[in-house]
Amino acid sequence: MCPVDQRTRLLEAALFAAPRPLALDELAVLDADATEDDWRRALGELRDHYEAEGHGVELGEVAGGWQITTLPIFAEAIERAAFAARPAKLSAAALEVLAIVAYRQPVGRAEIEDIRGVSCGGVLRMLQERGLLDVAGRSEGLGRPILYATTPLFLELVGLPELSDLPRTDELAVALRPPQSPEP
Amino acid sequence: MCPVDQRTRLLEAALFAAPRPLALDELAVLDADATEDDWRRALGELRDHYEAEGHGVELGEVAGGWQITTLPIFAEAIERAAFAARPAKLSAAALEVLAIVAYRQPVGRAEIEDIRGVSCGGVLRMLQERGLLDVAGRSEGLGRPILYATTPLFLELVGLPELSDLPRTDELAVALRPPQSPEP
Amino acid sequence: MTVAEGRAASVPAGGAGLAGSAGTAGEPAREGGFVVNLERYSGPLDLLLALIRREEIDIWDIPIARIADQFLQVIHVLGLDEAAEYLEMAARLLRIKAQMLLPRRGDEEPWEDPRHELVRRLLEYQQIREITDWLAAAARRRAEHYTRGWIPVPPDLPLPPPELDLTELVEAVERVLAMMPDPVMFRVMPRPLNVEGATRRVMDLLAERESFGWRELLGARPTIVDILSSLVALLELARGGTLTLAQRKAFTPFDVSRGPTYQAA
Repeated sequence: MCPVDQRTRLLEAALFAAPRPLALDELAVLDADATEDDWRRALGELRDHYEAEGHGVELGEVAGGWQITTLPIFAEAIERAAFAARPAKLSAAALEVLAIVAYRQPVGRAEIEDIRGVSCGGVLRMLQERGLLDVAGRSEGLGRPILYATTPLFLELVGLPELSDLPRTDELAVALRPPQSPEP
Repeated sequence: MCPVDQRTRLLEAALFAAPRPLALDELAVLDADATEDDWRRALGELRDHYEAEGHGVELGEVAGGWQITTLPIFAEAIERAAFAARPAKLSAAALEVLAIVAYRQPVGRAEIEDIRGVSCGGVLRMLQERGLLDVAGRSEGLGRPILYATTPLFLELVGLPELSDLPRTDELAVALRPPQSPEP
Repeated sequence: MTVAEGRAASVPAGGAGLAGSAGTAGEPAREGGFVVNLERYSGPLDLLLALIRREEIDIWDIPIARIADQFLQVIHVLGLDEAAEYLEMAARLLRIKAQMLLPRRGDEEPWEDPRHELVRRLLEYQQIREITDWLAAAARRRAEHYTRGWIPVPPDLPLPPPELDLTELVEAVERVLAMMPDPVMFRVMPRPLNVEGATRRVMDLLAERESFGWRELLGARPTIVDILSSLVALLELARGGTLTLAQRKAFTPFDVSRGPTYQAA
């Protein structure tokens, strides 16, 4: 057994939980009784422990701070496994924007925001990045706003041959139309 | 020196790199030569190593997978240092809805509102957006209402390996408890 | 009676959820179109349970008159007496109270306790509260375990296509429609007809002449509103016999003549 010091354990926990490298002077908050030298010693002990015990991680100095990272020799295997993300699900907000575009395309951002009553710039950008929406042109209206439409990938994902195969197109396309100002 | 096995080191690196608990069958991709039993052994070895060597982290089973987390004894110091962001806390209403869905899933909004005696459209939406609930299908009933179920993220939130680890309802004191003195 | 004390004494640990403080125990309910401060109670059943606990009442034998009075008093004090859910519960309590006062009809038929359904709901809700407390405690324990803060960005892999299915999409449409203040399927433009003005014009013309072609009613460039107003005025007057309408020849405009009950204004 080669147990490590209590302060080293706290250091490991803090470095693990922190979303960025931690600088030496930031560690002070963790334990008022410890000096910078104490932390230096703890960092050394943790680094040595990882090396000696054969871990999958190491302690490195990056960007002016300290961070635990996985060993490069395992990078390929981890990359292959691609655990990075769960099969991405669209948020309720994203689905709603997508639904409006699907039934009302081509449609501008203002019109979508009018229907949902909230702004949706971020959602539109995300849906564009995910390849579900694309710019379909510009409206003739004031400022010539960008118009959005769904992509072939969208049809593929919902398993439809054509846009006209969307359920209840007639009814929903009308219902989703925002209130128009009365004709003069 | 108490060196750990090469596969255990790979396991540690993978668990470090993954943004969520990894299930046993997901580990298979890391090393084609290893069986599930091999991975079980590696998981055991890593857990024992963390315990024996005095680390700041531990290996736990949650949401159908395995995950490295910091030890609770260090939570206070990490919280104080504010290195890590905590997800926003849930309201009592949100927890009540989660409790109902956890035990009755798949369950529709009407049933949830019936049990709580208040409407909960907004709460359901929020829980869906936070990924704690998901649409699980539609009921055969009138209007084919949407049915909700809990997600793996819900299990992570409450730190449970499986839904079956929720307390059985007959273990709960169903009868009303006598009045209790106020919490300190 | 202080409501705050009643609440504090009656709700077991965890009632405040993950927040751990009473201030965030509830969230404002906006469902009914107005905002209600529900900080103390997560609903009418919660309030009712709190009253029952405070009074140390046997749940199987609730003194319904007393509890109903207290319920009304509390929702009034808390300003909840406009919230539909609380009012509904108040109405239910008063109905049960009334039913309890009805004389029981001997032993002709078994007496069904009108409180029964309420007790069932209270017990069911109480169980949910216990589970909620359990979940809150579990989440608090879990929150002491930090997961890794820094997750390496995966190498520039193309994002996998998101999960999406048609049912979800249509559900989203339905949510959008529910969200819209007034989903408009057909828009009807209100255009006020000026029947009164048209009637005056008809009467003026009839005062001048016994008979005239109906188009004389209309100006040079009549709008659809003028035409409809005139037609409605003519039909109304014809019904009362003030005038008669006659078409002399097929496909020609009809003539308007004084009718049997015509009286000059």
